[in-house]
Amino acid sequence: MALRILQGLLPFLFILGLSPLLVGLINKQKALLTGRTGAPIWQPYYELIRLSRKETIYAKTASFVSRLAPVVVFSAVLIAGFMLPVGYTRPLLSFNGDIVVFAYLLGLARFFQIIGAMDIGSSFEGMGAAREATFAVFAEPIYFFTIGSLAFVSGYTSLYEIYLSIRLDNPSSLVFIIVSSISAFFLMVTECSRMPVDDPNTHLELTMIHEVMILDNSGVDLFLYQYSSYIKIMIYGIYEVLFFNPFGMQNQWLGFSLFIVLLLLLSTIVAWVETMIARLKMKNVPQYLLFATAIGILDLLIYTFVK
Amino acid sequence: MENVLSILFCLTLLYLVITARLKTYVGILRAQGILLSVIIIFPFLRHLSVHILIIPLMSLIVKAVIIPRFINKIIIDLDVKRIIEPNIQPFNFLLLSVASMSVIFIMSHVLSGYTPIETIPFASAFSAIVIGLLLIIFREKLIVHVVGFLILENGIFLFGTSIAAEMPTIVELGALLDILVVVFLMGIAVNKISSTFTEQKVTVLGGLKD
Amino acid sequence: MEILIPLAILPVAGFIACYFVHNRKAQYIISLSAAVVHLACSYLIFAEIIIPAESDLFRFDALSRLFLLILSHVYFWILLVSYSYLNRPAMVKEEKSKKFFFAMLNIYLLANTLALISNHLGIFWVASEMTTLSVAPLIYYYRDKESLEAMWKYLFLVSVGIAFAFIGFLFLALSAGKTVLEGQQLLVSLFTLHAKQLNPIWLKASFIFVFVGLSTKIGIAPMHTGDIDATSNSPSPIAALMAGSLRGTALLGVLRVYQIMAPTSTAAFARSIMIIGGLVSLFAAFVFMFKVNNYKRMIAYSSVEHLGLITLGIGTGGIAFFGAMLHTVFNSLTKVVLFLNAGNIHKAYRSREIDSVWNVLQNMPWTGWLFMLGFFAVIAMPPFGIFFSELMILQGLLSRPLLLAAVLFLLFFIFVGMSRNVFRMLYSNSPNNHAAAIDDKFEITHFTSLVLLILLVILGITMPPQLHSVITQISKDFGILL
Amino acid sequence: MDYLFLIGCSLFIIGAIASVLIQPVRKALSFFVLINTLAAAINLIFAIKRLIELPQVSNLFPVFPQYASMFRADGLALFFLLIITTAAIPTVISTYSYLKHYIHKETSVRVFIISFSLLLLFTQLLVFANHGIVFLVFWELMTLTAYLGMLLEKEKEEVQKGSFVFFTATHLATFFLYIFFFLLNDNCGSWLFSDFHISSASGTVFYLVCLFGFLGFGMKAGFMPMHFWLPWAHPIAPAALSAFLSGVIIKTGIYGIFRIIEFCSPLPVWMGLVILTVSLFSAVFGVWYALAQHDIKELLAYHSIENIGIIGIGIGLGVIGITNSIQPLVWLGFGGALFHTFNHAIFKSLLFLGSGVICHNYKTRNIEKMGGIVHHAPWFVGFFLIGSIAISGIPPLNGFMSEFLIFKGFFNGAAALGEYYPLLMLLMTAGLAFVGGLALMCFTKINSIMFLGTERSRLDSFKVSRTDHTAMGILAFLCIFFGIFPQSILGIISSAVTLSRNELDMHPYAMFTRWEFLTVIFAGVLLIVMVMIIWKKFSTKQRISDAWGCGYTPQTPRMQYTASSYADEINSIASHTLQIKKHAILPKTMFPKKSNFVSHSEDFSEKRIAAPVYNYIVSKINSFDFLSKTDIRFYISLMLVIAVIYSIIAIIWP
Repeated sequence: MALRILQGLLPFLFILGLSPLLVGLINKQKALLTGRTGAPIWQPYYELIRLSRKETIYAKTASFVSRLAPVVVFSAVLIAGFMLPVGYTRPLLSFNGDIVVFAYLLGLARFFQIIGAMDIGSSFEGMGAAREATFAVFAEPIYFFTIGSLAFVSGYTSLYEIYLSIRLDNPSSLVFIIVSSISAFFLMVTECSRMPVDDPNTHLELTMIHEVMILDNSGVDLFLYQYSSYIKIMIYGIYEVLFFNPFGMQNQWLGFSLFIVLLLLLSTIVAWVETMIARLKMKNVPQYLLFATAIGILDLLIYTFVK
Repeated sequence: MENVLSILFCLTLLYLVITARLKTYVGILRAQGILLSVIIIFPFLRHLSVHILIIPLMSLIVKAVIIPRFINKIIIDLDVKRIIEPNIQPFNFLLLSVASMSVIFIMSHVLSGYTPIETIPFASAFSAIVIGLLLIIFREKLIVHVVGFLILENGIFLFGTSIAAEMPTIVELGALLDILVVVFLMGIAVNKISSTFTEQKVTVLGGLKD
Repeated sequence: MEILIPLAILPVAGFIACYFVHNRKAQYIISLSAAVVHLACSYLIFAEIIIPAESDLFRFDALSRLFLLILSHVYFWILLVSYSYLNRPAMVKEEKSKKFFFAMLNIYLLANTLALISNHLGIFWVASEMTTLSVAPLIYYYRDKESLEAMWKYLFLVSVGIAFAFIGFLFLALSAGKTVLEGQQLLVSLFTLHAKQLNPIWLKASFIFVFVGLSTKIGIAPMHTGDIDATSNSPSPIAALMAGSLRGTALLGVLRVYQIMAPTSTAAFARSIMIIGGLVSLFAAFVFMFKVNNYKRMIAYSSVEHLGLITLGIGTGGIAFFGAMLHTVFNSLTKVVLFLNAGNIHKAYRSREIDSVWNVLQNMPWTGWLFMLGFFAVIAMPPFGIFFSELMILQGLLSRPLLLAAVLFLLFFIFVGMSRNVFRMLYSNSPNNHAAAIDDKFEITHFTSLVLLILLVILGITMPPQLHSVITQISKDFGILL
Repeated sequence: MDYLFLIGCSLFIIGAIASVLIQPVRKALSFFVLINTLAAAINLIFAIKRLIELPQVSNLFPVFPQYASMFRADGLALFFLLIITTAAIPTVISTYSYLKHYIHKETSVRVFIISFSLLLLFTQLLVFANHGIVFLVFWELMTLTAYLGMLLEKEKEEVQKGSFVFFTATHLATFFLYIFFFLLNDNCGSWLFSDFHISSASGTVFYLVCLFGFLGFGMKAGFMPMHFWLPWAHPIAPAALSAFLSGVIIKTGIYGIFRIIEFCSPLPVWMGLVILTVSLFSAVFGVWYALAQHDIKELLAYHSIENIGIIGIGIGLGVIGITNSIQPLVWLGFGGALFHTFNHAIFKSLLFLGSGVICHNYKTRNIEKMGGIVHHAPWFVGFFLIGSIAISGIPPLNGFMSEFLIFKGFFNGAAALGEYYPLLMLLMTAGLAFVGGLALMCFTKINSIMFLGTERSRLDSFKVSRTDHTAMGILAFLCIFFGIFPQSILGIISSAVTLSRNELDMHPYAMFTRWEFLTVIFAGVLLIVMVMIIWKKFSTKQRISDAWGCGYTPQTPRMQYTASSYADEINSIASHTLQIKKHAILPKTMFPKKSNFVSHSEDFSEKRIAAPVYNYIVSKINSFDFLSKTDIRFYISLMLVIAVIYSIIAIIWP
């Protein structure tokens, strides 16, 4: 039992510890691709440390909500992290129907992030919050179309088992996996507010989504927000990567190493996409997401009728 | 014999249709009253007795004396215009009534095949009813309406005798009394109306509507 | 025959007394005592504690007993309130008509009683003509243009109608040709006995004429107009009296003829005629509920609706017949409540226009709430009795789905139209925002309405065994086995 | 012990009577609150007791054996009693401070008190009715008392109109139910629910029964497109009443639908699919309309439609489960539906009570005019926030739990049924997720606009009385409790489902997942939150300063995001289907003049179905003017004509 818990804790530590690194990697590669040297990959750690030291400033109009929000966001995201099988070790929290809980925990985080942003009453943050909420409306179905469709065809409702159930021997399921991973990628991009939906390092308030929502946070709050956004990237990264890991269930270590490799690969892809693609117009984002949804449906249709 | 009287009755009806003077109406009412009371005596002629004569006498008094006098009185009191201006061409009215009468006669002839009715009294009674209604429908003066109603009642009376439906004496008397009171009330009403409204025509009675 | 002494002779005595005595209070007491005795007798007869001897002119079968109870009940309550009603400040013109008020009421009672207990259709005819005559002067109570017109129309129309009915009765006599009944008196009991032999053609004819003729009195569309005018322009006790009992008396005539036809082959015809009549009156009520702008007329139309439902129920037969009989009871009681409170509203606002009455609930709480409850009762809301009876009628209609659909549709829109008007009266804000200075003390009309409403609830929820047995008896007389 | 329910009911009646007699009205009010709370509590205990010890159906009123057959206490009824009483207690408590505002209008207050306590009573008796007529009686009485309760502010135009719409719409529903019960009685030869059984073998009648049943009850429950009366009725009712209305009364429609399923079993599969579709439709469009509203109560009303839709989805699943005889699916579907009914009763009452308090402090219901309430009443806002989170179906609150069951139902059904069901279920899942997203948006909207930021219109003081805090506190606690310990009620739900379906014990299905995990997770979340808050408090230094204005001088209230603009992002996508009207004066010149943006939506079923039909009929009526002639000769000729017509009928009569 103790071993089991230890085994469960490891991936948790993995997420908690390495998620800033992943972001660092992405930024580094982006810099390289654009021909800059860029910051060291440890940069996110430095920033987090710096933020945690800084004093926290609250706006005059801020209420308990904006004091509460970052904490809730962080803890929700963290707990959501508990449910993902990192490299096929059975996660600590894995039970029937945890894919729903997973999605809705992130929903909780979103709820509090939004009201936290609206708490100040600044028009910019309102703008960001409105966009966040709108895109979330379309992002939620995508989640269920990707992992959910897997669940439906496999009959399992626990993330761990679903991922275990993936076989790549059947060509149709191969297609299935690939297509759904594409829409999963869209999802990731949206949820983590990367290009082409959002630009993490623009500084024009009118065009931002995530960044503008945390405009008025500082110190510990900002630290929590940043950290949870890093964790989110990690989570979605894992979520994406685990689609392609047939070897997990045969061999623990092989699976794990492959998992790492894929994660790195993903970071490269993200970086590459961010350099290649320009940001979408805000009003085109829903279409983009609907497109992803459409892919999901198509994908499921294929699978249902090919099977 | 009854048939002859009934035919006379029909003639009065036709005269009623063509005439245009109120005086004549009253006269016709009186004539009909007499005719009817004569008609209802006939069944009793065989075995005559005082007790039986009550009804005919009463009806004679009511129909031929009191009611016409009363109506005359109203006409004189209110000095109603003696000539009634019909709102339908007299010829058409005559045509209509003759047509309906003939239809009734044919019908009752047909019916008499099935059931024991003497055609002529039956038919004439019915035509009285119909013509009474027509009179009400096609005339405007309220007093004429009263007359029409009386004609209707006469028709029913004749009808009753023609099918030999025995009513207890009390009922007969009650019926006569009722008619008397109705006419009385109507007379009062006409009086009131002529004092309340400008003229005694139905057209003025248009106040109540949704 | 001695039963006639309290039922018939007493009212006559009352009439004579009221005619000579000119003190109003004395008149009131005399008539009230007559009414009380009448009520007591009719209840005793109803509960079969007294079983009067049947004569061939008068009979006391279940039908008569039920209607007699309704009559004396309604009459009693109306008489109770009418004294305070007469004492209200009024125009000089009315004073004249107040003299004959109680005398006429006595005649009214007499006439209705005779009509209800008559076994001889001739007597029925005479009596029902008499009811018209007795009520006509009362309609003319206010002595203004409207009431005069209303009286004239009612008198004339109903007289013609009753003449029609008489023709119908004569046809009935005619139908007895070539049978054992040839030359017999027009006794209902006799005719029902040998109904099978009667000539169907004349039976049909007689039913048509009786139905059409008496419709003017019952208020079956399209002959309902005179009735509407009369009820809406007469003083509210009289209106209540007419809606509560007079229509019932006329209905009895139709029922008698139908009773004769029931065992014969022509029953189906009569039934379908009644269904048509009922449907038409429902339709008329439906149309006018949206047009009407005079709340007394509105209530009158609602009683057109309910009489329509009743005829519909009678025509449908089965459980619906039972429901219809129950409905007559409940409807008459409810109408009394509505008309009395409408009278109070009229007194307070001096207008019968719905638009010129506002915020009754606020200005006169007692009347307002009682009127509202009465309204709920009349649109068949539980726990008031009408709900149950209407449910029975509708249930009976289930065998004719299309008819049921039509009826429900009409009922729903009647409900909408009526509630729209009533609510506008009850709590629409005043057009010119000044609160009306209206004193609305708790008076006898309120007491009466309260009692009647409670009675309605009790009758509705706990069906008294006597009532049940009587109505079952009636249905048995009409050859309906439940 | 069996006298419990009887005592409770009689207490309600006593409360009603006493509220007339006691002088002055203030005392009457307090008495009413006390006794009704007590009565509700007693009935609550009764319900729980019965549900736990799984009673056989037995006599409800031991004193009146003659009415034994009229009432029946089966699982479903008991569960609804639980719902009613749970919602009743806080609402009654909250009426105390609410009615204080109207204490000068004595009669109105008394009437409200009477009708409300009777409403509570009748609603409870309704669910126990075992006899068609009795059911109809209580059904109508419920409508009537609710209607009378609405008249508290009858001098307002909108109240008059709204209550009228409510009255007529429910009456229409009742007419459908007449036919429903007539047909059942006709077929089963009895009025007792326990004898009502009709199967598709009996042909058309079966489908008619289903049709009218669903029309009647669906109208009451407010399924689209029969929902048009809801947005009229809820806003104008007094807060406590609208809480009860939307928490409980529209649930009687759900109760009825459960009964239909019981009577007409088995329903064909396609009917289950139809229910699913209609429900999803209601859910999506309900919440989307809600998003477009700026009237807080109207918005909540539309949310009731959404939640009814979610409940309906559960029911649909259950029906499919029955027809394919898959017990787990039945359990998940019905269990989910019942659980959500329960939860919705809780958090919707919470929200409506909150809205009542808000409407009293601001004299308006328009959220655009509010803002910054949190600075006046943090606790109040906290409670309201909990309600909002719960209704958006977000963990760790109860709203999520019931939706979780339904989600499980989707997965379970897909796995068990195979063929094309996965596809359907997936679409359903996505749809439900979509609804969740919209709800989230909607409630972030109202919370932010009403509570957060700064005051848009001047607000000196925001008074929240102690009773309000109590009532809302209770409800908020329940939200959290059933979110974190769903196990506590799942057993009861199982027995409710079991009893109502007269099948074997279904407890095993309650254990289809490891609930303790959920508990652990949510406890974990709360724990971490606690820890971090403490950490934040003590570790770091804090400072208050102006908000980041990015270049311009500090904020003014009018700069804040409005509800219209917040919702516009998404409404602009569906503006055609939802008939969303925008009125915008946008700045054009270089030096912008006064510019603003407002949007509002029109309800399609009201504007396109109900109103046109009504207007058509009313306009048709005017074509019968010829009937209203005044000339007596016309009447007489009419008489003649009718006589002739009848004679013709007589002649052609066979």
